[in-house]
Amino acid sequence: MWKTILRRILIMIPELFILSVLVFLLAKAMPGDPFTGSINPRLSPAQVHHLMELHGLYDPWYQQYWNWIVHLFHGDLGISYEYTEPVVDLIKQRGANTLWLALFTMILTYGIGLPLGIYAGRHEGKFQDTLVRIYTYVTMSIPFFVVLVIGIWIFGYTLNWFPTSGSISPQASGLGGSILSRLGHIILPGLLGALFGTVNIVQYLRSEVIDAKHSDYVRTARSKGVPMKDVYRHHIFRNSLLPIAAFAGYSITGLLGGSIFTEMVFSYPGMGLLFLNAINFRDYTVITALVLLYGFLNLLGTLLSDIALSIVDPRVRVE
Amino acid sequence: ACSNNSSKQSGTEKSVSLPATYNASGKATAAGNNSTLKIAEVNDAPFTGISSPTLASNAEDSDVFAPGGTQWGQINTLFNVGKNYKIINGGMANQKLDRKAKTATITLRKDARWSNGAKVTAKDVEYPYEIIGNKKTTSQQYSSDYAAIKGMAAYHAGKAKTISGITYPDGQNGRTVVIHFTKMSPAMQYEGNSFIWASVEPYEYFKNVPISKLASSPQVRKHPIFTGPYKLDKVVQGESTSWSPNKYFYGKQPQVKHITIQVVSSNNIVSAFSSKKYDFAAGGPDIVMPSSQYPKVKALKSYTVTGVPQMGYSYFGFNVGHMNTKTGLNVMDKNAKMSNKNLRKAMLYAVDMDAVSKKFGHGMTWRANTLIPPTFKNVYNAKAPGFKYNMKKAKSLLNKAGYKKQGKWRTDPNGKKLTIHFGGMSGSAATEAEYQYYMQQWRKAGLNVKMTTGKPMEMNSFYSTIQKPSQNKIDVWTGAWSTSSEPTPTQIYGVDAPYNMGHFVTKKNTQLLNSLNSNKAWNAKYRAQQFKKWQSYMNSQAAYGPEQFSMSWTPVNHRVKGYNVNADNNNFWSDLSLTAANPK
Amino acid sequence: MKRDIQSATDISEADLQRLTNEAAQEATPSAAKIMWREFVADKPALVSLFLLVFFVLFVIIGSMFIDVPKMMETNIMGYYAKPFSVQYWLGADSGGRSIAKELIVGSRNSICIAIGLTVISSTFGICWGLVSGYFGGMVDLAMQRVYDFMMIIPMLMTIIVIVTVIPSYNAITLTLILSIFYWMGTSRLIRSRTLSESQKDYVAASKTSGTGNFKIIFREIMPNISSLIIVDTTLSFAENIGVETGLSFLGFGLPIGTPSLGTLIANANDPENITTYWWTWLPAALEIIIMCLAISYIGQVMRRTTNAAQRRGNDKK
Amino acid sequence: MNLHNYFLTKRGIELTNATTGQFLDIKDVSTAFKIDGVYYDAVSHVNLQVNHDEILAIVGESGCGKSTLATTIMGLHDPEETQISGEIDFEGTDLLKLDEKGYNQIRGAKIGMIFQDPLSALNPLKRIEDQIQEVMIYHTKMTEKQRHARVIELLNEVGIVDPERTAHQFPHQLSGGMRQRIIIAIAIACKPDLIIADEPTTALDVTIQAQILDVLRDIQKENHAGIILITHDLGVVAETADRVAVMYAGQIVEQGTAEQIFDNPKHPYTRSLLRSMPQRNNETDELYVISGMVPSLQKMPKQGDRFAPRIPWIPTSAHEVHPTMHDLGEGHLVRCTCYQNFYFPDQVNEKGATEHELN
Amino acid sequence: MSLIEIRNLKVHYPIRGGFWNRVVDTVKAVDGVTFDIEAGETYGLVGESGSGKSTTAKAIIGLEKATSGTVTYEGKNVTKAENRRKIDYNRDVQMIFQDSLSSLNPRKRIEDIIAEPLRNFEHLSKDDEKLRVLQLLDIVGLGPDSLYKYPHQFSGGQRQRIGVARAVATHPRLIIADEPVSALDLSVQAQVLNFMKRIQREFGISYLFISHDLGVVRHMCNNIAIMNRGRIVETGTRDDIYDHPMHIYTKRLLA
Ligand SMILES: Nc1ncnc2c1ncn2[C@@H]1O[C@H](COP(=O)(O)OP(=O)(O)OP(=O)(O)O)[C@@H](O)[C@H]1O
Ligand SMILES: Nc1ncnc2c1ncn2[C@@H]1O[C@H](COP(=O)(O)OP(=O)(O)OP(=O)(O)O)[C@@H](O)[C@H]1O
Ligand SMILES: [Mg+2]
Ligand SMILES: [Mg+2]
Repeated sequence: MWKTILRRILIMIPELFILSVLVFLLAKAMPGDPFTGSINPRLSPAQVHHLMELHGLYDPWYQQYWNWIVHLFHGDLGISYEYTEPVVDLIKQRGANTLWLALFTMILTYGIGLPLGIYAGRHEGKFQDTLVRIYTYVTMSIPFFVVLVIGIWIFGYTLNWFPTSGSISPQASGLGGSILSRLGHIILPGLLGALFGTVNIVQYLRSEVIDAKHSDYVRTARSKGVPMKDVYRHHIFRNSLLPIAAFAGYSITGLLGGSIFTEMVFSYPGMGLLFLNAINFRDYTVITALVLLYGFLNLLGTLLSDIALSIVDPRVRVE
Repeated sequence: ACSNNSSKQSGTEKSVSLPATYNASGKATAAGNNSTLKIAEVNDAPFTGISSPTLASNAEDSDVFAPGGTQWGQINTLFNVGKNYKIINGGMANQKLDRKAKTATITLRKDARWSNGAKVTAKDVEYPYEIIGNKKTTSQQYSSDYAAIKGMAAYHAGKAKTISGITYPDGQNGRTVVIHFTKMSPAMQYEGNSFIWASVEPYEYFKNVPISKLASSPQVRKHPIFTGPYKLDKVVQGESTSWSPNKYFYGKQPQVKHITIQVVSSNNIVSAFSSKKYDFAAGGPDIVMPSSQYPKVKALKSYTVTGVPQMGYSYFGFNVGHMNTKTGLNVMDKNAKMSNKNLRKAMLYAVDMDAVSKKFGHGMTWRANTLIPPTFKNVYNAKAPGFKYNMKKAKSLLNKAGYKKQGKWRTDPNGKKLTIHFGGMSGSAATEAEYQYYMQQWRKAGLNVKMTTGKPMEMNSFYSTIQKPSQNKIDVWTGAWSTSSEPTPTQIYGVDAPYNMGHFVTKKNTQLLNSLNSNKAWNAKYRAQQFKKWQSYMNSQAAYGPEQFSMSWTPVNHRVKGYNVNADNNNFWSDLSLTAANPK
Repeated sequence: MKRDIQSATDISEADLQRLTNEAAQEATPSAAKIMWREFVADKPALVSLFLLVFFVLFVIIGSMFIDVPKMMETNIMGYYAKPFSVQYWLGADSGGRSIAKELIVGSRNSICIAIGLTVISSTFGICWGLVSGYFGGMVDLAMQRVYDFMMIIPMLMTIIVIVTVIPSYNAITLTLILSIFYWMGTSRLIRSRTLSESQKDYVAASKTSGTGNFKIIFREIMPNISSLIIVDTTLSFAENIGVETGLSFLGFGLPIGTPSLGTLIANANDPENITTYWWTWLPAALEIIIMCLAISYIGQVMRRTTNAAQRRGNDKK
Repeated sequence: MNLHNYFLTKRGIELTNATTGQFLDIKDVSTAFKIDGVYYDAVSHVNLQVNHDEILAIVGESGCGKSTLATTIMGLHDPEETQISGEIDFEGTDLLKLDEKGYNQIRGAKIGMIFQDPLSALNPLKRIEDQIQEVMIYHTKMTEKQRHARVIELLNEVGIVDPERTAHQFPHQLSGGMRQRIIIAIAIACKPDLIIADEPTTALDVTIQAQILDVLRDIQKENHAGIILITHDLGVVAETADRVAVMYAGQIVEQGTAEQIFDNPKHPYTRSLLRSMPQRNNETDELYVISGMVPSLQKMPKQGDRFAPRIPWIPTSAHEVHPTMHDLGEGHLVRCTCYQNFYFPDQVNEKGATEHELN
Repeated sequence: MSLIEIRNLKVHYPIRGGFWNRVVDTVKAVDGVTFDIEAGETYGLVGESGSGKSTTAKAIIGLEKATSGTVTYEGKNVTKAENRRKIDYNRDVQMIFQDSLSSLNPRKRIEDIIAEPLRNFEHLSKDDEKLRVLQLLDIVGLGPDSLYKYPHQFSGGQRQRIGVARAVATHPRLIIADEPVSALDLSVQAQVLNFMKRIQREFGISYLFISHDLGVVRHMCNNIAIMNRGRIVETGTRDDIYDHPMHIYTKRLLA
């Protein structure tokens, strides 16, 4: 088991390496540089030249890449041109925000999705099932951002129930106050995100439950005289829930991807917004760091899922 | 204390006139003043969070840290400003220029203190120059003008540890600083000039941080100190700042007990105002409220819209030359596609900027008539006619200049096919609709105009194309230019100006520009006259055509008293008060 | 001793035609017929199908009659014109452009992108999955590595970066860029099915009958997973319609001169516009919803056709 | 050589043990499935009895309704998709009248069932021990410890070598034979009176098959349970069964002791079936083939002998219009009168003597 | 000379695992099998599940690569794929599979299924091909109406007969039948066995007949080999094996 994990991690390294080269080259290929467009009457071309030199932007790409990767190994992702701040610090700040949001969304997603999927599967073909399926179809068909914009308009502005921008209210004070305020800021985006995230879970779980319901081991359980509700509890739920729970690792990556939309609509200063901003300002260091980080998280997610699955499912367990 | 001075301009048709001030009816109340003044910073990205004006490079930062200064955009500022942005006495320091000795003497007032209680010293006045000129600095402020300070060039090159031209007659911890120049400029009398840095940096507080690391230090990011009426309570990185009165402030104590400034995206700002989340938008004379939102905001019952003309304008640029990379000087090409003055003029006459402004600007923008924004009342040439829409004239100009129609399009005077490439940065739907309109009009005049890449260009691609020393991809473009409070246009239209991207150079132009800061120009009248002359000259050459002026505007909630963004109000924060505990 | 098999029977050439005819009459309905029967049995799906086909035709034919550059011209007078007027049935946007016309051309563009994307990515994914699953071993291992690598690439971000790198991109380049990132799901699905399908004896039978590998892959295995392919393609088509809209919303979709459902829906980027200028985005949003719902319905019916046990359209006796 | 004797020699003398009290009486049971909204009988009008200490084998072609009958007894059908009529008298209660709760008290406790596919019949995510204990939790008041002891005991009983270890394993870690033993252990955990074994050996190897049958026999001897053994393998039947019921197309066509069925088969179907088995003494001959196919549920004729189409050379007049069971004495029952006139086409001349000939 | 001679055939499957996915172990599915099949005879291969019967069959026909050992067909070594191609081995040796449903491509009509080897090995005109298919169907007792049907429309026995028809389409000399009747009902099984015997009689085909049903094997085979764990533990004529089993494993199997 440990060996498998270790091997997976070793395989990850070349993948990350290729990704890093790719990302680096792509970022460099973007037209412009961090200093174009910052038309400042006081910023002379000499000064721009000076800054470009200072940041090694005239070096050939492999040289730049090499410097970058060497620093990377020292945990230094460089300095953001736009924020003149170490990228690591920047990502720490924004990453924490995105992480909270993602975590909360995930909790909600599973909190809503699991019961709904089970419910639909249990009442397959009945009225309740039809309702749930209509919900999934409709949600699937609406673009995510439309839901976000409509959501913020109704609940944020018209009803004024939730804050509409930022991650914490400036007035929040004290530890309790700030935690509450942070929570307040992620409830609406989290809920809307969850509304979306559930669709897959509900559909998958529903068919899992239906499959399990007709499986032979359920028949065996019934032949033991186990009442139906216990059959659901001990056999059907467990067996159809576990694989889904194990796939949570994958869904983190999905959440992070969707966070770009959420953060944009809710002006929520997370990594997604940071990325969009970095694209506009050609903030290479931030772009490369973020893409690499997301790639790493994707890897981590798959790895976690695999590990979780092998723990949860004895059949996959490697002895 | 506030003059109700509206910014109505003559010369062009401007449909809306807005007050620069707002005063709520009723009295300020204790409940109101003890509550929180909520200010929205309209920006689509989180702010950078560099509180030091020397290191900051964008407007958002100076907005969210504004309560640390006496006015919008004036953090830790040394001087008070009078009409026309002229430096006057009465601020944290007074300035005395000695033309003969070529010195500027800056004297701090006795009670000037930082918000942590420390005294503001002469070293604090000098330290910004060290930061700006440092070899490893992240500051983007250094320009050739600073070389006028004795010893600055040596320091900037890393040859000297200190700047020899800055001296302290009563010691580093004293109150006086004398700056020695190699030459003096009339611009030094105005705020925002590029010779004398107008704010202080807390040397004692910063001294343990290397200048190269200053921008990311907690002293700048997390716990900065200020000299203004408010002290920073908390900064939520990228999102918001909160403030309370600074008891060490030398001037009039502010009345409002709490201020928060929070970033709001431009998409959401109107909704935010309609649900009364904010009292007004941050930025004072530089607010970036989109003009397309004006009609909706105007309709809000509990807000009154205030505004002042922006310190900037948009323009049409024509590519008439290139930059000699060896000498660093711009050169006009006689044979450039756009070198014909009449062609350029015709193109400017062919677009109806009045109509465009009316439809897209909702009265928040209006046709520009010169290349100096009207906010500089003393030097702005209000009488310049500009290029009022006249398609007939456009056509006749073209005909006269020999651009004859052959088939569908006009050819150049030599009978060769003429295709003009228009470049514009992508932006809102409205900007892009404007581009479409321009092209339509030019085509109506018979010119075959195409967009350079077939569509609006992304900002970075646009600038990397146009900033090349020599390029033929973009023949005409629209750009925007914002000025500091000292409007000398050398940086954009000068012979060695890198931002003279159309490479327009004439003897007369150079002469006029030089005259703006010549010795004679210490005479304000002469200076204003030369400014106006220059504006007329530029219009006559039409190498750069004025496009639009616009307003900086914001709704102000009806609980706010004493809102006044006029340039000569040096007590913006202290004058504010509130009549109710929540936005009305 | 050894007799020829040919002589073991006595069917004359003359009988051949008759027998063939007889056999043809007994023949089972083709897959298309079964599918059609399924649609007839499920009325909502039939309606969806008609709606979709009609709509796609309408949009494609309709857009032929629209002069796109002219349509995209700014008409200052029509700035945010309200809907239901003679000139602007569905109102106009900030450039005074007719929403109705934009909707038709935009739908065409979006549908074409979705179709292109689906065709390219599905074809690639199917081939990848088939080859990888059929050959197994080192081939599979190598191909899976590529797959793994593609999976770790943060898709949205990388697409955004590529879009900014490419100097002048249009609907076609956008489709190609997106295709790079949308084949993996299909390939995975097809691979796992191919793996199990390759284990089946009919593949071994084909091999012993002397059929070549690629012929086995595409003529034997592929028809057997065709149902999976059809369903997957249908569903990814529904999904792909939405892809471009998301990018357009973020400002990395199609350029403004090229209308699409995404650029139209992106008008809803501002809570105020949602209500004030509802006509700029609502029709496009509704269109997407209805289209996706219709496609989901159709996909469901197709899935049913492929699973004999669930068929409804059985000829009842 | 006598076919029955051939099998008998293997079985030894158990056959002679007299059967005792009957406790399961299936009376006129029909089970119909809903297909496209119409109900079709998969099992029609079946009458069967099972006694203690008896193995009743149900044989018949695939799809003739054996499993359906078994699941009907267990009450495992989805009531919304099936229609069941008749009466199943089990130790005095009519099973078909029980509600879910009442049934749950019988399932597992009084009736145990063994399923065909040993892999899918076990929950892949639960340890063997938990799956065996589950049945005890619902039907006994045993403590955790007692249950564990019983699990070990059971595993021993079904012939698992290392019970402690196996108890802790997951189904996928066991071989097919071992899994099938686990299922048997579950079925007998509460010492049920009736064990239904639905093709318990089809998925298994020849060698393991025999072992499993041995286990079943041992269990039965010990518990005095009645066993319904469902199979289509005549060899297995001959080896194990006391009585045999032959099913064809949802109906019982012949029923009797193993001797009666193997030595003296009456119904044309039974006889055809026995004749199509490869036998040692006629290896060069062609095997007998029953022509035609079993009609599908929907195409089942409403009246007449269901086997008639497959013996077209027997005139319609020989069949009954509504075939009933005829008692031939000593519990040997056969459906329809056609058996009296039945002969194999290749034995026309010896019409009357065919039966003897075969034996 | 026998029709086909198998000498010391081994098929080992590597088990990959460990850190670098190296081969850590091998499954010796077939571990040194030797036997001959004479022309026209039926050779039985018996053994319990997993003893390597199918693997042997696959190695002989070339679906599985032999790790070592040789297969000699009519005196020519056909262990390597290119050698098989040179002489018409692939055409002369055909296979019938256990699972009749899965061995017939469910998406193809019977006509195409039976014609497949014809199309690969013999290039006939359309009409000739159809005629041949009809003849083949006739041989296995199926009417021309089957031509356009799909496999799932047939009963198990009919399907297995279609498999037989496909196998004999190219006039093979040897047919490898891997448990051809194990999945069939008793009465259907009889049908298929009858056909196999008939075809053998008529065309002199040899069979390698794999089964675990002793009754069936005895009915079909002249010579029998008993396999256990990849090795042949006993060979002999039918009577030898059934009447005087020598090996303990054979005895257990027969018990
Ligand atoms: N749930 C069901 N719905 C509809 N028809 C069914 C259902 N279950 C079984 N049948 C049909 O009922 C008939 C009897 O099936 P059953 O499974 O009882 O046969 P069997 O004798 O057990 O066959 P086998 O030996 O293959 O297990 C078959 O024709 C079958 O197709
Ligand atoms: N591709 C493979 N990889 C690894 N092991 C295999 C593979 N194929 C077969 N084996 C193993 O080889 C051994 C022999 O398998 P084979 O299928 O030849 O047995 P068999 O005698 O045909 O059994 P059955 O009666 O179940 O068909 C088994 O232990 C099996 O697990
Ligand atoms: Mg059954
Ligand atoms: Mg096998």
